[in-house]
Amino acid sequence: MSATQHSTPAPDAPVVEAVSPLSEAFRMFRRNRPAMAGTVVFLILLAIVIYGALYGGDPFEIVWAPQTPPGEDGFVFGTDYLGRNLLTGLLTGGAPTMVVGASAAALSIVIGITIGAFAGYFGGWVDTLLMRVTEFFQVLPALLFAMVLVTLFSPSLLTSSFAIGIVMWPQTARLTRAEFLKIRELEYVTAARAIGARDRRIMWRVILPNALPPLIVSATLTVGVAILFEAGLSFLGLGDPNTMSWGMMIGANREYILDAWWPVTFPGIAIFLTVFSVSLIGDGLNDAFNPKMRER
Amino acid sequence: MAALLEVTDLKVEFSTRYGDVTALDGVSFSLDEGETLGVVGESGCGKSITALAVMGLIPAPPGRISAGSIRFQGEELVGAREGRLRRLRGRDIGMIFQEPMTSLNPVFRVGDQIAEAILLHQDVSRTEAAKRAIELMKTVGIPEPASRARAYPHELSGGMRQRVMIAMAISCRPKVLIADEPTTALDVTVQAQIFDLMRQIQEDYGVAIIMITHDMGAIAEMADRVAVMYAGRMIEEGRADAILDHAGHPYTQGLIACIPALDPEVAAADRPPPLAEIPGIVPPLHLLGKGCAFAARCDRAFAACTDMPALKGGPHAVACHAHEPQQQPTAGGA
Amino acid sequence: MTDTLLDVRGLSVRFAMPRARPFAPRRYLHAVREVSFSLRRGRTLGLVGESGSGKTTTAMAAIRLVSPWQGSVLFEGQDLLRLTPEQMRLQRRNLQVIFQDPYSALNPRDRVGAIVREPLDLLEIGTPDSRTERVAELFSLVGLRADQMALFPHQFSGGQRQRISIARALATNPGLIVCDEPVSALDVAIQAQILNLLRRLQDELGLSYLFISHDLGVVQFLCDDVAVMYLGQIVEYASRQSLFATPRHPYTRALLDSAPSLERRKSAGYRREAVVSGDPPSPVNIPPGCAFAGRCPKAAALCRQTAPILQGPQGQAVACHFPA
Amino acid sequence: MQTLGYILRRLIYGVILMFFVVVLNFILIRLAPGDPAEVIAGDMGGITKELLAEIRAQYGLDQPMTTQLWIYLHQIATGNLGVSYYFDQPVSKLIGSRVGATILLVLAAQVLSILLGVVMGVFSARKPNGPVSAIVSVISTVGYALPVFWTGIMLIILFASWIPVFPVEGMVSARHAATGWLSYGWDVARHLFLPAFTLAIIFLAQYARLSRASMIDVLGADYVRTARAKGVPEMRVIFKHALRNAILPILTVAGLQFGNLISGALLVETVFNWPGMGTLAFDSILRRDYPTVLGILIIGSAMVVVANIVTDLGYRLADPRIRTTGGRR
Repeated sequence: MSATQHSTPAPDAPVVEAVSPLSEAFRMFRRNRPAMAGTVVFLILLAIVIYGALYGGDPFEIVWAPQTPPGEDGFVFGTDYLGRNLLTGLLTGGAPTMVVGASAAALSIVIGITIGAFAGYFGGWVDTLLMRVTEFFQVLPALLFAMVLVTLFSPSLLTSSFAIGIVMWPQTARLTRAEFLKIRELEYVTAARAIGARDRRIMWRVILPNALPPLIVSATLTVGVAILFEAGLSFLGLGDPNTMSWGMMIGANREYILDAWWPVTFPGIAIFLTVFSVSLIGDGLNDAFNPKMRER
Repeated sequence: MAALLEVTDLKVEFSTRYGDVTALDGVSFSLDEGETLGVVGESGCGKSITALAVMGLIPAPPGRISAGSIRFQGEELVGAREGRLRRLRGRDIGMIFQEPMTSLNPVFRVGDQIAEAILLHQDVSRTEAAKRAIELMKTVGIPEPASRARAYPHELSGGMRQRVMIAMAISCRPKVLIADEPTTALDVTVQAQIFDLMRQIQEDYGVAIIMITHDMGAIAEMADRVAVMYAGRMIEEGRADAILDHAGHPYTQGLIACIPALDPEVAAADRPPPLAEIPGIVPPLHLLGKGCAFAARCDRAFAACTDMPALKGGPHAVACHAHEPQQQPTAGGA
Repeated sequence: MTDTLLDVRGLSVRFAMPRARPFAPRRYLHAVREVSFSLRRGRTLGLVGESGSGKTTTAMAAIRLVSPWQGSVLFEGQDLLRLTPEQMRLQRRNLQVIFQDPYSALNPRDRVGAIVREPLDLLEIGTPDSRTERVAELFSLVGLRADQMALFPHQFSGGQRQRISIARALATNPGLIVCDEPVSALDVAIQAQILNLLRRLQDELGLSYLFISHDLGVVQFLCDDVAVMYLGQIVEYASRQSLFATPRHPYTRALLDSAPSLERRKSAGYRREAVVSGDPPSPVNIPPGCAFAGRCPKAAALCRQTAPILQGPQGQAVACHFPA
Repeated sequence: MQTLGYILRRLIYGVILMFFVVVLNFILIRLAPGDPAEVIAGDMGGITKELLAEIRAQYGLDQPMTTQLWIYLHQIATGNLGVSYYFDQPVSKLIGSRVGATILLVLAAQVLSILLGVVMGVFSARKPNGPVSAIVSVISTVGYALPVFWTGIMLIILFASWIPVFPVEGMVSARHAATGWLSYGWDVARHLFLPAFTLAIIFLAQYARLSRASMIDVLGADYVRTARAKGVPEMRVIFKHALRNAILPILTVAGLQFGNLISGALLVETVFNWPGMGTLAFDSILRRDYPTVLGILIIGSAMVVVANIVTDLGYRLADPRIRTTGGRR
């Protein structure tokens, strides 16, 4: 609540500065230390991944004796079971993870928001039909279905993104629908109709912006899950075989873990750090959008 | 004779993102056995905080009672151990709330919820407690109590749920019943039923009631004495008639005058005259200054109002610099 | 030329309930049943009743924000229920609403200036520049400052938000404004400010209000005619003067007896005469006969069998077999 | 009675869902590039012309699509999930020998994560700004971000070489093959611990978060204040009045998590060589043994359907509001 609130005009009253809910949330976010730490870590990782993708070198090249421990012979992270430089792998292996993670998340968010918005806004048979479809996709074990899709259409960055996106949208759809159902009942939506707004405007200009806070939080988490998904697929050997990725490094070296711990440990830490920083950002956004939770 | 409940100089503070704010300041009142004290004011004036403070239910943190005393039958409750307060709650001091819709636990049967209150404070068997719960439901006017006891809250109407709340609150024959806006969420015909029930219960049980409300009509009908609150302070206190007919504080006067009351004259008029207004709104707690909190809205404010006026003036006390205690209508005084 | 602005005939609204099981017959919640009333230009008609009486649904159906099931709504002689969606949308400039909850009636993401301007933009009224001027004019009309236009709803108090709602409703110069309990969420002191404002605006702009309220005091202050609703029907339809002086329906009587009043003093030993007991029946299973019979002190066998029809002289019609 | 009718309706709906899963399978095989017969035969090397002809005849591949679909549906409905040409065995038999291990793993992980998650959530909700709450939220953020297969590998390294108290591979030790139920059960339990724990970590994190939020919400509810106002001791307020309500959203999510649990189990089984459907699915995918993979997809979906019905029933038991109105969620 702002300071001066008189119902009768007071000409000498100070002009209050406009505070939009969004800028308020942004200010909350910046004050949240874990979230800012997450943001910084993520930006650093992103910079490393971009650098690696441009100048990282060939991660498949065999350069030294297999399973050289970290720090020996000038190999900071050591070499893997074939004698490939782990540093090169770590530098270049983030790109497919992040690209697939981001594009799969984007796909699933677009599908999820569209389906959820139509179901929640129109209700009735539209809702029934769309929710049945959503339930159908939730019944399929996601990873297994993604594996089938990827193998059927031969693994590549594109198929991975598509397969992961297609199995992940139901959660976003449910959330969007729930928000739409809730907001649809609010008086400002009726007010919009009363002043002559059409359905399209109400859906996308009135309800969606108000549904965004939880959707943004969930989208952030979706990115994290998509990254884990990509890592899982690559770990199983179902990623793009021509592109080195962190998950693939773990999968390739997992037969030899009892001889050499490092080729699986470092890529795992890289994946963990990425997802961890993303979910810190998600938590921070959540707190920023729901200041009530903090004041309790 | 000492009062049943004696609250003196109660101060409650909350830590918020604006820093510490004082939600209650210097609140004093007493409650005698069998009487009804009405606490009235707009939202945000500290009425509910007062009730929670008496119950020992101020959420801490962020809130705390930072000064003052609450004596129940001579026993100090401020700083008392939680276990002691817990035994008083529900047994000696019962409470009913504003929202009967959400105040009952949705996953338990209403009969069990009443029986729980009995089991907590009385040494009776489960079957006995269940039996008494049904009797109580009959007392508060719930038809077919035996079958309704097995109902879940969502299967009852708002009025019925508030009756269940009352049954629960009086299950151990408390000496004090705190009713926090008990009818605000209900329709008028149901409100009338609940008021009648509460007065009936007061006559039968001799329970003293603290009735928190924003509705002067409810005060007229229910209260013996009235405390008017504004911005965390008591600004006027006295017998109900005295306050309704001869309000001393400009805020109280405004509160009474701005009600669109049912009045044959108004109804007959071709165009009823405009209502009296109190300009502005209740100031937020974190912006309270040193002076009278009402001064900014008051047409009688003058230089002295930059100092906090004290609540003074015998049986009908007023906290206003502009108020001159006239001859008090003490004829029927206590 | 008649001065009847809105004429509602036989309006019914029902909502489909979820089926108990697949292929079970659909059940309906009958929110509004065969309601007829009319509103004169420049006057206020009050719809009074308790929660669940269908007063809000009636008003919303009358301006097609809820789809009616049956009936007709003549606005300036034109049946609103026969308009195409686009025709109806354009007609909205003449039909506006002020909502109950000042906290949810304004989109929290928009600046209040944009909120008040939106109807002008959507219905393409005036030029962009004239719209800006109009918004400033509206702000001062409802007692707000022009420099507050850039603020967001959460920066205002409840009463101020209600003023913004009123400004939005006034923007298109509508003939009819539906006021859906516009003061019930406000504190009494603020309530008086808003009621006086609505009165002043009516006098100055010649507005017509369809005013929904559960508070008889508010209705007495603002309305010219009053329709008392119970379980989706009008049970008494009278001018303000006769309704408050001589209520004829037992339910109206009960409402008046239950309403809080400063005159009913505990100190004077006031005891209410037996007020109606219990709750209204469910709008899903409407009993035969008079819907109020189960709670009515005067109910006879006839009342439980035959539903009374709204009848009586103009300005004092009542639906009761045994009116006062 | 009402509940019985409800179960029946849910079962019918489940069958309809399964019908669409089967149709999806059918479409997937047809979508795959190449001759369907060769796709079905899979990567078994040296496919004979006779075998291909046999497959064509069996699946009716020379007939119109609708007939093919009909044949396929008929097969599935009679419990025939096809033949794995790699193992030269009926798929149903292959899966049948594996499904028990997966169910054991999934249920163990589910129970473990819900129990621990709820306990963590409840204790952190009591003081949302206290140290317990901080630790729990760190644990849940970390747990959420751990790639499950990598956690498994790290645990193997830890328990294989440093603290060898739990077996890190398989489901039974060879020497325990036949030494009575009790010692067999103990042996399986010891083998189960690491995979179940690994799988539980991710879900534990989610349940802890969820129950924390849900509990904070419920502790602020009016009926909790009512309970306190009637003098209910704090522990009883939390565990009787609040928890019973706070558990409801957890039940909903638990139902939705089963699909993800099965996905996670797939990775965990591969890491720990747990002889369940996951390892079978992995092996079959690598060999392009589609009849087996699709069979697993069908059985996995069926497991989710059943789990959803069970959680819905649990929800109905826990929430009287659902029971009487008959609505779903």
